[in-house]
Amino acid sequence: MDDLRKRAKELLETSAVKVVIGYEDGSGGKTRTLFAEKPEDAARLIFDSRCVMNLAAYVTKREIKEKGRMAIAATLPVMRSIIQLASEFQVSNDNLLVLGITPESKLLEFTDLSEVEKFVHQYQIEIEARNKEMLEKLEKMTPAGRWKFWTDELSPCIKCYACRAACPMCYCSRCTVDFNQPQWIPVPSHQLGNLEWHFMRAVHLTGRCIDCNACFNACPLAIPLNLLTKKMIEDVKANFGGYQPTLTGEHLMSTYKPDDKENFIQ
Amino acid sequence: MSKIGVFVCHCGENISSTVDCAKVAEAAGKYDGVTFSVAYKYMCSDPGQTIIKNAIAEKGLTGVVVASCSPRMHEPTFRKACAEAGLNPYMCEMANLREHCSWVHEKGEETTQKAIDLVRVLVEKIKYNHSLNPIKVPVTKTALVIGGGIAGIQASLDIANTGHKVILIEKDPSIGGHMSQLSETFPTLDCSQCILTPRMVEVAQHPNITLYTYAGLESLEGFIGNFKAKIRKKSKSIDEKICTGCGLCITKCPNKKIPSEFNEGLGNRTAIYVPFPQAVPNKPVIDRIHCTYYTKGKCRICEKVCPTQAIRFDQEDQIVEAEIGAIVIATGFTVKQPDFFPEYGYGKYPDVITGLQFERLASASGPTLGEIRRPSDGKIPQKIVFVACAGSRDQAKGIPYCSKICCMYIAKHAMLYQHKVHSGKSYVFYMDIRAGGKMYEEFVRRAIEDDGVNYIRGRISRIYEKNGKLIVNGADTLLNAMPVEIEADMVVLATAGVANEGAEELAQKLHVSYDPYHFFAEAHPKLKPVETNTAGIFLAGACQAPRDIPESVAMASGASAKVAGLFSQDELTREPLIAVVNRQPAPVYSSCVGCFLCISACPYQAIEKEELRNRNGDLIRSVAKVNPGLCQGCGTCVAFCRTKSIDIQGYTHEQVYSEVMALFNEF
Amino acid sequence: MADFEPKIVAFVCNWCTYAGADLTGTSRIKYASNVRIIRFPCTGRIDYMLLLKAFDEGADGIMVSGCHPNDCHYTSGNFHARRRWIMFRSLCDFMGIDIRRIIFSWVSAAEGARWADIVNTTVASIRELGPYDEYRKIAAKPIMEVENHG
Amino acid sequence: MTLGFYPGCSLKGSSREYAESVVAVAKAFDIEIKEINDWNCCGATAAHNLNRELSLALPARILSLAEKQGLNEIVVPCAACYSRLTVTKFELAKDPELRKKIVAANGLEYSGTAEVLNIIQMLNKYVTTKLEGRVVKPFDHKVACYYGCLLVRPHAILKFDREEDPQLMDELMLKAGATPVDWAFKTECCGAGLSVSRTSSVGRLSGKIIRDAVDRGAEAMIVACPMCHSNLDMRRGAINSFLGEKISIPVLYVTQVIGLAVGLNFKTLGLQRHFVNVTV
Amino acid sequence: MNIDKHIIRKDSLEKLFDILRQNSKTIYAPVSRNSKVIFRKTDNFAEIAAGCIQTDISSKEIAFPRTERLLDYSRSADGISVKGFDSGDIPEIVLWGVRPCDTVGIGELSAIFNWDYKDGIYNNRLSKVTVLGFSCSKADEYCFCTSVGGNPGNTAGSDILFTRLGDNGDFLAEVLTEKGIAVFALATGFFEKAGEIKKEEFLAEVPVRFNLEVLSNNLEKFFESGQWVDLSLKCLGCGVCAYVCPACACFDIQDEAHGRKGSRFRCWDSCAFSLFTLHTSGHNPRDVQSQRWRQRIMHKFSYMPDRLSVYGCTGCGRCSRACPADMNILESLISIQEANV
Repeated sequence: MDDLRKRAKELLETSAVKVVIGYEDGSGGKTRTLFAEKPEDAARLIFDSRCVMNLAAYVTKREIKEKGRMAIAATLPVMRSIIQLASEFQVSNDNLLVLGITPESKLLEFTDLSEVEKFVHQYQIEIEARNKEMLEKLEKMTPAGRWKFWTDELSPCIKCYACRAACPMCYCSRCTVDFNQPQWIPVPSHQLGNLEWHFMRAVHLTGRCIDCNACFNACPLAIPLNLLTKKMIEDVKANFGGYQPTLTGEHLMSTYKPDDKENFIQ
Repeated sequence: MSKIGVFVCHCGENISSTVDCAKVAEAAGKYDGVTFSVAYKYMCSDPGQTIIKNAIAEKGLTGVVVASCSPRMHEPTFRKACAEAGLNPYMCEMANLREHCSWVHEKGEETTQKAIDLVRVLVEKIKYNHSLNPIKVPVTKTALVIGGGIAGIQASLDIANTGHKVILIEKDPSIGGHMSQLSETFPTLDCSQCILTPRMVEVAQHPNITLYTYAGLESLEGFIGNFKAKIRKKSKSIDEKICTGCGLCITKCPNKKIPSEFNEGLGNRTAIYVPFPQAVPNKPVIDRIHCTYYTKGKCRICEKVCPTQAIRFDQEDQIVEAEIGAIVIATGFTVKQPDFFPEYGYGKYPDVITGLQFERLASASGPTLGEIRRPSDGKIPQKIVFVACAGSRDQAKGIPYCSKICCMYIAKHAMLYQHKVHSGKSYVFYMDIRAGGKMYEEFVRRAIEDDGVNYIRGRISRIYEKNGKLIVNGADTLLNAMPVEIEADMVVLATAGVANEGAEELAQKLHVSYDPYHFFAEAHPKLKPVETNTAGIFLAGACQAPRDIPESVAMASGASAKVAGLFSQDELTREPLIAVVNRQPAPVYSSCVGCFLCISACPYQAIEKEELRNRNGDLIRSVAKVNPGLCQGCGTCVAFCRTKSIDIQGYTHEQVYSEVMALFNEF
Repeated sequence: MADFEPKIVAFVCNWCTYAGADLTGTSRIKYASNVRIIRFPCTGRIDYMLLLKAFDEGADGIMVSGCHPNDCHYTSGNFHARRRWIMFRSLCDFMGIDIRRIIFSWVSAAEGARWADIVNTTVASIRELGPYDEYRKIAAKPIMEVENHG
Repeated sequence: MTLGFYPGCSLKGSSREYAESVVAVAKAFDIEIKEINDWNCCGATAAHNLNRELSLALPARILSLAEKQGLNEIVVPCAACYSRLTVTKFELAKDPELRKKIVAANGLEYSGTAEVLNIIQMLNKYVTTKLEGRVVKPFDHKVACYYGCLLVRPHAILKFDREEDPQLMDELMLKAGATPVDWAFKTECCGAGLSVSRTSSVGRLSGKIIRDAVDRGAEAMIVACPMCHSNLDMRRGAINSFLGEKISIPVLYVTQVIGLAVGLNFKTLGLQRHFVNVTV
Repeated sequence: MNIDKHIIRKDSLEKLFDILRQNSKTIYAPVSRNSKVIFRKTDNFAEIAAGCIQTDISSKEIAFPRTERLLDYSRSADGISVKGFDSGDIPEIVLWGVRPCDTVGIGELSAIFNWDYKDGIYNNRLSKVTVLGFSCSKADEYCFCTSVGGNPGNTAGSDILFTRLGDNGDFLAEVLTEKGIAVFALATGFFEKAGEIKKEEFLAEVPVRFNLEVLSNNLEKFFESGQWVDLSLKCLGCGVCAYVCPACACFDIQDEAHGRKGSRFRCWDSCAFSLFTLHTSGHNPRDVQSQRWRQRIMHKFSYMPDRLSVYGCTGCGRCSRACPADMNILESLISIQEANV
């Protein structure tokens, strides 16, 4: 990833950006996020198959934004997140430069987000086969079976909100669970509290989640909560013909089509 | 701690006959925060309202729940009562014990229990009600009238004469509408043009009226008193200021074989044309679809001959933006067109025509200068058949309704025919004669008795042509369905009156609703016949249902009165039941994160971005803001907002939440 | 389940279904008394969380009803609602929440009789299904049993 | 591909040539025609005046048999039979109770899945597209397409063509090389049911039809219903005496014309069976 | 009491387990679930994930549940009735297979819950628990118990501490408390008197990574340091670290009302959440993540020792293992210790 390091170094030297967000070696053979602010930091940048964390989660964080214009080493999911964030006015060309990394881990130069968008649109959001199978398995179950599956799976949830923190789309300064007049979602991590928290999360990510699995990777209990968002992605495909984050244009769930299916409505 | 009063109404026996009102009042009295509860025979009566007012005064109530009929019925009544007693009207809620309970269930425990539940729900809701103040919005005292037929003309004049500005837009090159096509009018047989054209001229000359012909509504934003209309003025390809209307261009235009819309295709016009001699404005337009220059790229003869060089081939459509306070829709109707009656051979046989075409034949300004002649060979028909209900009152044709005007104009047509063709014989096939109206029945009788029109009660099964004759097969139901066959020279179909093409689209632009037949829907069939469900938009004439001239004019004047009433105030007050994006003290300012998805969810473009700035004026961030003028209070944004930063007054999160809690728990 | 009386809440819009239910009343059409109506300005206002709350608190069935497409008093509130319902239902179903207990309908201000029918059929079908304990249960369980230690 | 075939009484008797031509044409376009075993009367004309359930049970049995024999599409050349079968499907679909009753009466499963095609529908679905390519002997005549009453009515149920001014047969004839004339009696009553009881009425009713067709220069009348055919053809005597002149315009089945056009032989199409001679 | 050392053969361990079960003890032990190992109620010895370095969630839940129903209340005409916590509901629990870094944590938690107000519920729960600790024969780069005064064979907090004696799989059992003796008494037959055993030889190597003294001294002057930002920039602000920690005791009180009835809950909370210190006014004394990270470290290594004379960290390293952003507390501590302030 020398060209990434090289580019990052330039950007910092010319102070075209104040910080480059990328990956560096972390503990226990893991990788972690690097915020390169000095040209020499760029040398620490790495990129390999271990770099799966969705760095887009950082571009909405205050202490990082306050540093000034950011550059971000962005894999496809990260780029998707960024486009969605831009369409929700959370980032813009003024404060973010994207250093794209192709699935073939080639470095890409983007002058602005619209180019990123073009690139992103070459690829459809596709659920991994393994998870597709899992979805199908669940769909084949009886509702009672699914109910049991989810109440069991969600019961160990300790409501640490790592899934929320790791998700680039969960940038809200006040999450619905933190809204207490009224307290829509029970705070305690009892079964109901857990069920409704994860239900709500899935609803809010419908038409926004780009399936990066950050939530699942962050979960200290490896709860398969990403199946919920994946299911939403599949159903969006089935009902509204799929979804791609776009800079402008309609948001899937804040729009409608007069001919949306209504066979379930009497 | 709230002090809530609960007032249970017997509604005579309407409620008390199935609901134990005393028990309801007693139960309500036990709820937290309820300091007063009572049942009474008629809460809406004066003494009833007095009970409420006194309770407010004596018990210092902070909220009032009236458990009686539907709020859609009496909410204003009771809110007013509360206001008079010094309680904010929005601290009053109604539990619907009548329509939703006593009238729909049998007497018994369950029914009373339901009543108790309904009351509890409202008691809990009202604990979270807030005092609200009506929203005041200014009124732009300019009316937009859409459609320049008789209804639109009448409305424009009436409004203009109250001293307010009017913008009248008409899609055709001239105002006048269908009425200008008519020959004589029933039941007086006075010439349509003669009574209409003076009005048309008056419109053109009225200082308060701005007239845009060849124009349509592009888009509409805003709300009662404060609409913003975009009007598209289609290019007429002439400079109206310079054009003198001399008509030289028309005489010289080589393209003379275009079927004239005004003459319902029975006559021709040129590519540059005025639809009819008395047109207002009386200046030509170029019909770019047919004009040789626009189609073939050469000609420009009109340009050469024009003495004032008024022709503008490069002229473009113009978008005029206007601030509007109220709107009158007067877009009229149309009649069913060819291929709708294969069994009648309409469109196949030239001598089978519509009533509107007959008007043109009978009109002095028509293609035959008022002589009734067959379109096919120009012969004067000796036998003519008029078919009523051609399409109307016919499920199979998808038009179950009665087109209303046909019975009368058929009688008129037959009469006119008899007057013009003394030797002729005319037949009218009808289902029923619907001549309800002043002098109407008499008029029909005249046709039958004085002018000897043959009225045959029965329908036509088929019309076909044979040796130049139109064979009309039908049955006479008064002679127990005896088959009737008439060899006619001409057949006139009283084709159903239907909504205009694109009525639906216009309705959606205007945010007004329409009925299954795409006629615009009135707000109330009896009590609000000229209002729509959208405040500030009114209806006149046949765009709401088939109407004859007097009715259209009456509606127009009615709508005008509504507009004038609206314009008589400088400010409007609106229900404050609208959405609000929260604001909090620094450093939070608002829990809104500014994703602005709500903007796309809002049907009224009522949500805008607001830049929050600190003392030094530097931008902190942008958050959503609801424009109280534009918001209609649907709450679509509220349910959509992830951070729950938008709430809607009258249906707040806390209110609806507490209602659900109240429904399933004891309080 | 004959003796079981389902608790059903109806979330309806003010302009169509609520008015329609008023018409049922004015037409004196009798129907089952299990349903309690809660009034909203528009189906677009109906928050999906409310439906879950209703189940938490003990609803056996839920009705959601508003204006027919194109009839919305706010022109598109019901369209927005409909799209959300599509996804809401599929998520409920995926998590095993019994969607047979959530009945959606369009009822115009003129369809008083229709409202009565829909209520009656809904009550009948929910009675068939019995009380919705599964959902309530997880709300009620004491801690030591469930929430802790997986 | 295989099509179920319900001939009904006429095609086994007075209108064998219709059956023959249907089979011949089908064969020519490699459509296997499989007659429903153990079929019964459709109950046309008589039954529904006497007893509604009977009038539905009879066709229902036919449809049940078809389902049982795995025929999910059946061609019903007789317009009357077509009408009965289609109406039955419609009635049973909209009234489950009634359906239960009928099923019980017949003691046969009925799911209503079998598709019923009248002859025109069948031709349009499987022949029309290939037709033009196959025409060897264009039927170069002016023809009056006569649809009769049952083929298009009641539109609400049949949903076939334009109820008052049907066109499909005309289009078919064009493809077969003929020139359809525009005439007035396409769907007029020929007096079908009265053929035996009041032959003179048939003379009058069918007479008008023939008259108009001839007046408009038709050289042949094309029909898609055995009833129409027998009235216009077999009752020519009565017709001529009503018209007071001898009119010899032949009456052909739509299938016969197509047969001729694609070069099938005269006899295979049963053209020799007509009362009014057909000369080609 | 003086420690009483025994040997228990590897096959007897399971027998001990069964006996405990027969004596109607509820046993919680490390069990793997999805790819993780957590303490769960189990009746099946085979299910126990014995080999793991450590469970992913600490054992503190046994006395300090993530959600504790403190009381149920209901209001009626005759006033309010409260059904408080009933210690009778708590079963006799045996906590099996706990690591010393968790058992030490019990002490640290207890210090917090008995600092001024004595927390009845916590103490009650704890009193019902018998702790069977297992020393560590394995460790990884995240372990640093030795740097905070612990060690892989630390007996503190255990009622009996088992130490695996090499590959033959036999265990040294140190019976440490009355509760320990009670267990011992149930199965005396399985225990043999132990001779001289060098326990240390069988324990995992956990190098000392920093000097606690120096760290504490530095921290006193480090509060205003700009370094906090660099140390915490990648922190995402979730609560994992606090929730997996054996010594984190912060909680939040939540009421759930259903009309006249309702319940009060005590739920885990985390100083990493921005809401943790948010005032109603909107003011937040810990406005940014770096301040929250500072709080976490200061609390564990400065405030707690000052106030409670125990550290708030057992060096188990869970928070670092679990952190989705690979925030590594050890690294922070080392760099603070190395900082010249």
